[in-house]
Amino acid sequence: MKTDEMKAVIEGLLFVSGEEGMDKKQLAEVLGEDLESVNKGIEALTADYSEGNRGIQILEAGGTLQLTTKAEHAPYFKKLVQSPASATLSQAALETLAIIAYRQPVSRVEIEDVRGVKSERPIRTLMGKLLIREAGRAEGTGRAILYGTTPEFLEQFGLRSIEELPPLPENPDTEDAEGEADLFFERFQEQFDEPS
Amino acid sequence: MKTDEMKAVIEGLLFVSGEEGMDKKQLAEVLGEDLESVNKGIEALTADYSEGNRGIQILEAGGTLQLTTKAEHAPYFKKLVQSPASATLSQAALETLAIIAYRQPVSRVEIEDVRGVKSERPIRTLMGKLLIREAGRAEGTGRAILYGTTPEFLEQFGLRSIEELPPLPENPDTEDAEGEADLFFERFQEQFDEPS
Amino acid sequence: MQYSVKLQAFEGPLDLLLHLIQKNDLDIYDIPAAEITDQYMNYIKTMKVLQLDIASEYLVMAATLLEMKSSHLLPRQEDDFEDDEMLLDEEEDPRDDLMKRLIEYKRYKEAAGHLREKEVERSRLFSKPVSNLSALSEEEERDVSEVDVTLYDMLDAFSRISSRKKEREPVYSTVRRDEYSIDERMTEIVDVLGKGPGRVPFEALFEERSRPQKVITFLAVLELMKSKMIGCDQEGNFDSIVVYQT
Repeated sequence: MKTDEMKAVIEGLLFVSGEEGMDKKQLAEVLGEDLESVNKGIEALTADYSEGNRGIQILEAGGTLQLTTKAEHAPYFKKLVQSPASATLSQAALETLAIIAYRQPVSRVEIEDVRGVKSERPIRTLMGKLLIREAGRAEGTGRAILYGTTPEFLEQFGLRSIEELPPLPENPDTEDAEGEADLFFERFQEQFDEPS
Repeated sequence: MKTDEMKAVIEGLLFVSGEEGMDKKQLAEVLGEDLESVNKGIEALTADYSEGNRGIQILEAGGTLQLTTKAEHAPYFKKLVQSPASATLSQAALETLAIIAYRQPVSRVEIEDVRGVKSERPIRTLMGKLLIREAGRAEGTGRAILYGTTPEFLEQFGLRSIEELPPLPENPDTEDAEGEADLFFERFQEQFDEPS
Repeated sequence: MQYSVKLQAFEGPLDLLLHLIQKNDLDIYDIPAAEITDQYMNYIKTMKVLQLDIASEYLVMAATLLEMKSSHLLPRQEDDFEDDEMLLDEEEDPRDDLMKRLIEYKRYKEAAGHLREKEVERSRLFSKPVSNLSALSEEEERDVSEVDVTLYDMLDAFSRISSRKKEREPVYSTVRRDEYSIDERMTEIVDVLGKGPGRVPFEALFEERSRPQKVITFLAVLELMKSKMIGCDQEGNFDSIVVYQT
């Protein structure tokens, strides 16, 4: 098959598979071509999509290719459809997820060591949302459950692979703007400190 | 809005609206533009689509515009449906299928209640694989779609009828030590709370 | 009256410490033991006044800090000893261990922020539903027996949901009706703001209220801020805080 034709068929296949997307292996099977030529087709299609004013793009996340709209047009689509992954994770769940993502496979005890608090609940939340899964058992006594991230995690965070995670901050600066809650906390302290 | 930008947004809008498509009036509303300029945008987009090797096209039928695949690529889509790569079901699809099989007729909301995550995607996958189908509407407000299994489902799982499904596994009762641990911590805290 | 409300403002003792360090412009690599301990204990005291459920981790950290503080108040002995002794002493500096933990935690806290950004970014991309191709396969001899899944796979899947569902359920929950609920107070505060000019001094919300009511009010304000229904302003340091409707 010529690259040009393949390009067109790949576009059609990605269109049809929609939000589910397809991985390269599936594409190769349906096309009856080897991975190398499929890669060429994908490249050609990606090049096409990067030219001119397009409203759709190819997104590779979690090993899957799919067509999506562009971020800058989001306001128009919000009127029409619900976003697939609205940010709903609590700070506790996010911190736990960050530790798992960067350290996987990692045990609950290690997570709690870093966070300094019990983390059973956020782990459950993340399991429930299919963002993490059990990834084996630790060696040694107890054989603690180890956790790792799932393909759904990559998909929900728009990451091609785990290597695409932004680098872990090295030397954290101490600049950090905390919320207003603290202001109230202090005022509240004053309320009580005053003799009533 | 410039015609070029409008072209892109229209492409995105037609893409997300999928099989339902959109008519020009709807497009004009979402874009916040008059019909005349929307027409220009559509023309520009149609011209783009007629160039080069594309796998999707703009179809105007009954006043509605939609993106569709091309007839000449149909053999590949057939292959996609029958592809061995799509033969295995994802964990999400399997879970959804299990709930539908045992609880049918059942609504999407009920499925999501049990799974704890959104389940639109696996439902579509199962519909596409002909393992489930719409099985009426719920009573009351909203009249939600109810899902049930198909004859193909029975065939696939080697069942003569739905009654032949094995009984559901009982909830393995794992009374965890959780409660005790919490009790311990409460006691621990009391220790601290006591005036020293 | 006892409230079992977890204060959501901080993620734990490390988070609270980080906050105190930042607020007081302290050097994370050289934390003054006495100062940080006093500040920390002050917060714990306030939480107690509020009768909040203080997680045990906060108390453990309090003990660690107190120990650290007292060891620093003792005359430094290493001056009288040889170099190797000093080295040993330095290794055992409890501040060292705390500093490492704080830095490590801070790295992941920042990473969590980056993840949040990624998620938000991704949520701005939309796709379309999978096309319904059933028409295509209906033309053919349908061969769904191709699907490589057995009944057992399905049963496995089901038991996995059940265990997941169990995990989602709270381990225990005690629901008790308070005579004066946070919800009620939240509504009241919103009403007050809605009726007036939309701005009220923070202190005014607490006037002529019993202690339990003050606590409830405080928690209601926190909840309202969390859900972004109200905001607050402070012109300068030590000025009166003004609560306003968003």
